[in-house]
Amino acid sequence: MGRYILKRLMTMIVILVCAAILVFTLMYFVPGDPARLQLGVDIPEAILQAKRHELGIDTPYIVQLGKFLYNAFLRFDFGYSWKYGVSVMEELIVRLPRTLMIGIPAMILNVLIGTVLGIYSAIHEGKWQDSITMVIAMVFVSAPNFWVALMFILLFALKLNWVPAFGIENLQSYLLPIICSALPGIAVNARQARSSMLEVVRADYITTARAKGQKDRVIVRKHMLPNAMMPIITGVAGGLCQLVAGSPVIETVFSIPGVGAYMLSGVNLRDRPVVCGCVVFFALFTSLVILIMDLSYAFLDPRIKAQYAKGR
Amino acid sequence: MADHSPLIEVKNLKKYFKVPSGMNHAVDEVSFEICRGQTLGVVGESGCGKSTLGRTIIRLLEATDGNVYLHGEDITHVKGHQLKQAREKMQIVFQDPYSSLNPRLRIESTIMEPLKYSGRYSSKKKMREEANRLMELVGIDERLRQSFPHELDGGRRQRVGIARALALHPDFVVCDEPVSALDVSIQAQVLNLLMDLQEQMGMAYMFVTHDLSVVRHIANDILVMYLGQAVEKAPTEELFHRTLHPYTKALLSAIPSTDIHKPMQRIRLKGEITSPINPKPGCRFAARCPYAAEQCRQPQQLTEILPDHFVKCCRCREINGL
Amino acid sequence: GTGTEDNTKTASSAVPDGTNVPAGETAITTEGSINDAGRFDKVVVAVNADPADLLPCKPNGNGKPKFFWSIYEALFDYDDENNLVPSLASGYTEESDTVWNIKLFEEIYDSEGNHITADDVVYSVNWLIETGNNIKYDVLDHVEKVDDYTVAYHWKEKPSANQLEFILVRTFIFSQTAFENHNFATEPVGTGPFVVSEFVSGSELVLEAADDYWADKTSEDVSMRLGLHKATVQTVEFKVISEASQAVVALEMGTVDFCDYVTFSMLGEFEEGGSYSDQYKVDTNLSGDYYYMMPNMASSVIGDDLNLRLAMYYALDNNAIATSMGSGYAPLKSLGTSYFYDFNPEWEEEATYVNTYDMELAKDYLSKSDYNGEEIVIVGLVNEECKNAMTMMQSLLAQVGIKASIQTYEESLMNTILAEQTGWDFVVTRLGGSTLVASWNTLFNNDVHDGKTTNWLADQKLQELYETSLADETHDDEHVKACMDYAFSIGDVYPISGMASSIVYNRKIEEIYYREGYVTVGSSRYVGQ
Amino acid sequence: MSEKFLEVKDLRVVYTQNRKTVQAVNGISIRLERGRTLGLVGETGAGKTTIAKAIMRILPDIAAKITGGEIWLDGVDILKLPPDEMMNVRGEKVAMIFQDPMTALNPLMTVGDQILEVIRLHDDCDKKAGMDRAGDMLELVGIPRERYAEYPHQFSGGMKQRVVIAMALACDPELLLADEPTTALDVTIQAQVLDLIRELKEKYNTSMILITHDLGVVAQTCDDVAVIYAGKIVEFGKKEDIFDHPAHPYTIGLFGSLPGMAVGEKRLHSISGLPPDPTALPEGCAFWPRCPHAVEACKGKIPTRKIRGVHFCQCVKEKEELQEVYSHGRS
Amino acid sequence: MKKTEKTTYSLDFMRRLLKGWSSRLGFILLALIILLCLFGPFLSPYGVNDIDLQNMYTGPCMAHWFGCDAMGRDILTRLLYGGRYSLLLGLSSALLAAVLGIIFGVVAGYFGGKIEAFIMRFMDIWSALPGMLLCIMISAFMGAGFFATVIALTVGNIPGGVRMTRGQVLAERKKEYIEAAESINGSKMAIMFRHLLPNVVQPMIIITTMSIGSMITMAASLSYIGLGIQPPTPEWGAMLADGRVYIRNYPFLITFPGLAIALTVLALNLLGDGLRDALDPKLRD
Ligand SMILES: Nc1ncnc2c1ncn2[C@@H]1O[C@H](COP(=O)(O)OP(=O)(O)OP(=O)(O)O)[C@@H](O)[C@H]1O
Ligand SMILES: Nc1ncnc2c1ncn2[C@@H]1O[C@H](COP(=O)(O)OP(=O)(O)OP(=O)(O)O)[C@@H](O)[C@H]1O
Ligand SMILES: [Mg+2]
Ligand SMILES: [Mg+2]
Repeated sequence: MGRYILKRLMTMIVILVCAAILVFTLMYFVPGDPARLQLGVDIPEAILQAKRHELGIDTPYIVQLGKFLYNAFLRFDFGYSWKYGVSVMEELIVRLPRTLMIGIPAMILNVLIGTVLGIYSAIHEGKWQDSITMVIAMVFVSAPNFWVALMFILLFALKLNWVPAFGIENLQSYLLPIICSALPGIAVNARQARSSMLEVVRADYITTARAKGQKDRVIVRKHMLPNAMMPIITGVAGGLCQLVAGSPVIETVFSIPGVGAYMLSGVNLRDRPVVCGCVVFFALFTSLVILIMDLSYAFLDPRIKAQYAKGR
Repeated sequence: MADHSPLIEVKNLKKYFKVPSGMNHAVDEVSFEICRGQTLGVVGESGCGKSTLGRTIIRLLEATDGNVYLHGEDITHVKGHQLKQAREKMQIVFQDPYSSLNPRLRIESTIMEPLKYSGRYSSKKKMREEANRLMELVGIDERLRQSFPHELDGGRRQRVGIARALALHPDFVVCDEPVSALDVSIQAQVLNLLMDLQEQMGMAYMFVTHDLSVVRHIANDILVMYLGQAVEKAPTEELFHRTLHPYTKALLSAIPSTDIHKPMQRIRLKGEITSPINPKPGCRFAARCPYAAEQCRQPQQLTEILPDHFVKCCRCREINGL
Repeated sequence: GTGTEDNTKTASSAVPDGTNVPAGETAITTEGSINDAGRFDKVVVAVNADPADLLPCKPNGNGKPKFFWSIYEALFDYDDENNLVPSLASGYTEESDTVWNIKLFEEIYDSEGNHITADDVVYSVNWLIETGNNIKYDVLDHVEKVDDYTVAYHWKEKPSANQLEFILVRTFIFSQTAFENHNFATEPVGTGPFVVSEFVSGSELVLEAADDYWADKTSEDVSMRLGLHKATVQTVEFKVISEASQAVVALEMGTVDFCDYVTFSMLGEFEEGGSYSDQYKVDTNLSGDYYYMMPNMASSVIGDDLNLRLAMYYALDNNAIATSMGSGYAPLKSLGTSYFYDFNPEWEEEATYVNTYDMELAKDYLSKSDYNGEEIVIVGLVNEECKNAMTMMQSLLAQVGIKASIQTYEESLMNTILAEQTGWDFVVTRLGGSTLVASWNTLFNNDVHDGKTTNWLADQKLQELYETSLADETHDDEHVKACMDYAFSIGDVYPISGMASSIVYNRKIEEIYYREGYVTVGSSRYVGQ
Repeated sequence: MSEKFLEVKDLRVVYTQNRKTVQAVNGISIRLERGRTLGLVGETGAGKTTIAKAIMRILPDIAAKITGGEIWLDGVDILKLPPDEMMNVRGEKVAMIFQDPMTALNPLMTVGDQILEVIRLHDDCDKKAGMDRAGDMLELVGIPRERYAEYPHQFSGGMKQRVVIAMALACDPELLLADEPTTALDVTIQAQVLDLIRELKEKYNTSMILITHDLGVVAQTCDDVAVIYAGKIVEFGKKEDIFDHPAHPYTIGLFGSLPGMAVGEKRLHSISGLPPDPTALPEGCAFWPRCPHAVEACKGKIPTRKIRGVHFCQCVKEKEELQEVYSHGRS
Repeated sequence: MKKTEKTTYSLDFMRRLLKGWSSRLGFILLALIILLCLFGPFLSPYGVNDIDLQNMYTGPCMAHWFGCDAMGRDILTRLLYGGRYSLLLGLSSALLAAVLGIIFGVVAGYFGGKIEAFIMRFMDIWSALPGMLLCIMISAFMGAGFFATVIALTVGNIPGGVRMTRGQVLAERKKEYIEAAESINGSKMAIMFRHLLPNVVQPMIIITTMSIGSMITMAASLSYIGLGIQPPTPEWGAMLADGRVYIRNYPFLITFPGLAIALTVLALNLLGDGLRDALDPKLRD
């Protein structure tokens, strides 16, 4: 198992490096002159040239790439923002807690509420409880979450004045962003959990358990849940990645200076160090989530564990 | 049966699969030959390599070692046009009538597929005519010709599979458990059809099955396999009357007889089939064999104990008192 | 480089048409009170851009100007008439045309108690030059210490008022010792009346009035210094709220006292008669910024085809465009606004393509042009007003049969776009300056791309006319007009609208002070002071 | 001895699927005495599993519905039992061995725990004792108790089937429903498992219903045989009655289509046509479209004829005619 | 004969598809939206870019059912017109992503070995960057505009399709009809595209239907953060982005475009659910 984890970690690093190369290349060929970005329009060429030299962008692509990779992966340094001149890593460290302040509670809500609702509706399959839950889930799957966020701001912040509309002033101001980030995930998870539960309901070993005379409640807990867990985990992990990917939008809507908003500002300004830093960071996060997901499969399912033990 | 030169000849055929924990000796040193109009029954338990053998012969799998001769011509490694020609002469009918038909193709199209790929037919109309002839041959109603496989029952689907296999008039057909997924009543229809067709067209069959009563009914010779190896080979009646290999004996005795008045003499085997992955050189049945002895650890040879009756057991004569 | 560069003015002087609501008329319902030190308790200011760092440089972007003057100080300030008045320097003597001796106050201490001397001035100036922001320092040769409180500035040539601004009024002086011991990016140590007590990048900045601000304790005569060098508030909190709509919400909810980027469409709530007018005042401040459009002279479609340009210009209706941009914009009728002292309102009377909207004429020109129906790419700023203006322009152009597509970019990215000869045909953006001619630098100065202007025009005559109008001796109506007329005659620029910024502030602020066009909230006058 | 232990009276079950009604069981009556084994034979989809599940009352809630009939077990109509009492019946009085051992075991639970679960549900014992018992059960079916903590995927098919058997027998049920317990297994393993079931049954004097479509298995294992066609018992009798004197044309056809081990002739006697569509069963006898002796009366009501002793047959033909058919079928 | 068979098959399919109330609702809603977007603009008395400064910020009223925006343009007209963009955007990028995903997936799944390893590793790298982030970057790279947005959305969504198809192919490849096709000398191309493809597209059809919805949402998000379709194109997300400034005073500016997106996506999702039920062999008789 340990060897397997190690192997997976190595693959993850390779993937990360490749992803970093991809992003770097993309951003390298994005039109835009960083020197002008900093200095302005009416600047003579000589000064621009000096600035380019200072930023290290007058060297060939491959040199820049090498330097970027070296710094990013061996020294954990993404360089300095072209626009602001601040260390990207430091900025990320400052901003990370804010993104996590939204991401982690949203994820927990996702998992708890989504899964519980899904199971609830699966148990009541075909009854009105099921229909209502699924209709609501469907609505929240469909509505774009930034729009829902705007509507919530309109209602809860502007009309009812219950919570602040934006910013990271106090804990209340995280309330709406968390809810808005969590909603689509909850809906998706609920649907996922329901369908995987339904799949399990029809499995033969459930019939076996019933044939033993086991109580329905216990069957759900002991037999159905663990077996339905895998697709649910997949769903949760997917939701988590979605959460990360959605952070630029949600952070824009709520004016939260998190990593997502940072990346977006970097994209808007073609600020390569910022974009590369944020994206590598997000990619790391995503890969870790997937890794944890895979490992939890092994934890939950002896069959998969056995495969790993064989050292595939 | 006029022609007695072998139609298909398999010599020391081996097929190993690479698996994470080693080499799976799915088929190991199997040899036999089949003549025109003859049927070789291949029996054995699940996973003993029956299907793999069939597939390797008709070149769906690449042989690891050994040779296959079709009409005396080595086709083990032919490529391109020669392979195409060889395949037209060898066909297969699959076990599972549900998965062996493309669910998206209408029955007629399924049967027209081989005609199309063969390039023998100049127009679609001719192909359709031929397809209709084939469907008539295997007994598929005209009204079903435009339907999809899922609209058909297992027996009819198996007929479609047979029609497809026969489309190019092959000389040799591998029947890989063609009836084991069917109900008894349907099974009989299909078996009858296969026998009728053989009579009409004179093909050679390699009939793979685990059902000994079926094989006894249809086969001229029987090859018994155990863990990738041929352990006994004899003409059908000979095998049933003079069973020599301990495994074949156990196998025959294990079949529940429908004769309620004859109490069964069951030979109980210990344990289960062992894994074919990296097997030890000796007799592979030794672990379950009631007669296992020290010499069984040596590699075994398939020897002709009685005329036309081959057995792979060093204690064979001893056990049977020959 | 096109930021606001106007002078230090007070609110009353900055508002030309008296839209300002006189203070103290209505019953005031604001909390907060004056403390023992005579300071108001606390004021919260919304800022739309994250300063990212607090280093004493690049004061022009990122919302820094809104508070920099409270933390750091430069040698001089400009007064209303653009004269240098003492700040850290008590005065200067012109030793020669190219050497000025600048005299510092002798009792300057920063918030850590470091004594600021000539060495620190030299260090500060050199640091700034070294950081690469030396673009505006062309005229400075070097600085050197004469004695502890005197620094000699050596010029390459006699500096003009424009050039002095960056070097003397916008270069902050700080202590070398402090700089070496602290990371100024997050914990700056300045000589100003405020110190940073909390800084959360991207979120908030809290300033606290300095207890031992040197100017409060000095024995020297500092009465010449401007009123903004004092702390009238104990705590100033800057909150980053990037969206104007959210800033409005914050104002309404009372979490913010001051905001200077409220969109005009939303001002109604705060103006007289609006539901929040008893709590807030609105101050409209005509600024030196204006929107203009500029053709890409390197583009063969546009640059070679004056008729097409003229056709487009005549098809545009500045009134309609300004309306679409919102109430903070007034249509331009000439190149510049009456905000500039060197602008003559009579110019607006003339019939140019700027203030003539004539579809027939436009169609006439169009038929004379080589326009073959292809799409003209107009790039512009990404903000709401600019997008609206461009949308309006697009539909006006469509009326005469010119197809235009719109692309928008962040302001700083626009710089890069403009540096490309291809990919755009017109640019809509804004510029500003303290004088009309100063603002023309971006338009007419052909020093940018090897003797070409920003829009890739290499017109020697225009350059000469521009330089003449800029030179101190020939800076008069006649020359300025000549330059402008010539630019119009070759269709090199199309002015769109002038901007006014609106400030919404809590009535607890009685009178606001401006510095460089930005309000220095911490030094404004509060109720009860 | 002739104690009626299980009596199913006119049981009817329907499934609803895609708005279509599948008539899976159409009036089945079964009588089973203690200690005897009844074989249910029939083709795929004849309704064999459905009968067993109905007796266990574990038909899928939504899709299936028992539309009529009674099931008396030891003097109680279990269809009328409240759910919680039914729970005590399941596993303790009636146990079931499922068709497919590969899927009948929960892949995430150790095999031992799965046996333990049923023991602790019905015997009031502590965990330790329960585990002991589960280990005993494993050994009883020939699996070393050391393998208690292994997971189903670590077992071969035959071993899994034995675990399922151990689970079914863990609480000494009085009635064992074995639903094709060996179809998924190889011949040699099948023989082992069948031997095991028979031994255990004899040891505990359990009654058993053995469901299969393999007539060989029936011949070797059962006392009585019920031949099911389209949800109805078309012929019932002692094993000897059915095997030696089959009466119903379907039964005869069934025997005819077996590739007999001893028969010399080449062609098999197949039943022509196909099993009926359970959503649209033909009127009257469901077999008449395939029956070589069908007459007009087959479309009407079909009488149940007693042939001899407990040998019954559902066919319009008279007893004598049936016997004639029989001899005809044999020739 | 052939024809009637075909129609009954598709009729049967439609019947199954529209069995539940939810998929029926989705179908009707979607049909309505499509019809409105196709023909609505012709019925509207206003032009999509007709600027009317008299009517700036006019709220919903008889003349302007959904009100007017900051430039006095009729929101309803813009919504109808913009629907074409949104739908086209969603459809084309979903289709493109699906087609590419299927091709790569089938190739990877069928050939296996090195080709598969290469494609799949590449997808791993690709999907280490969550779709939306990739979209954001591609948008930045390509610049704004309809085409760029389609590409961005497509690129961001290929890996999912590849994985899904490959999984299907792996399952399908084991089936005997593929071997049968090989044994009758079917070429690799024929096997991949005549035999495998039709049998693996079904889940992709469902996924694609649903992903049209998510593409519309994503496109709207891109526009919302300023990277998608440019003004004055009335793409729904761009309308939302334009309107958000006025959330306080003129909430109808964001309510209606948002509702339009939500309803369209809802319709697509309902239909997708219906499709799944209709196509899923497990639920099929
Ligand atoms: N493509 C393959 N890759 C790896 N191993 C294989 C492959 N095909 C078959 N095997 C292995 O080869 C052995 C023989 O399999 P084969 O399918 O030939 O058995 P069989 O006798 O036909 O069994 P059954 O009666 O279950 O059909 C088995 O152990 C099987 O797992
Ligand atoms: N859950 C279900 N929903 C709908 N129809 C069902 C369901 N289960 C079984 N059926 C149908 O009921 C009929 C009887 O099924 P049953 O499983 O009892 O047959 P069986 O005799 O056990 O067949 P087999 O030999 O294949 O196990 C069949 O037509 C089957 O399609
Ligand atoms: Mg096989
Ligand atoms: Mg069954």
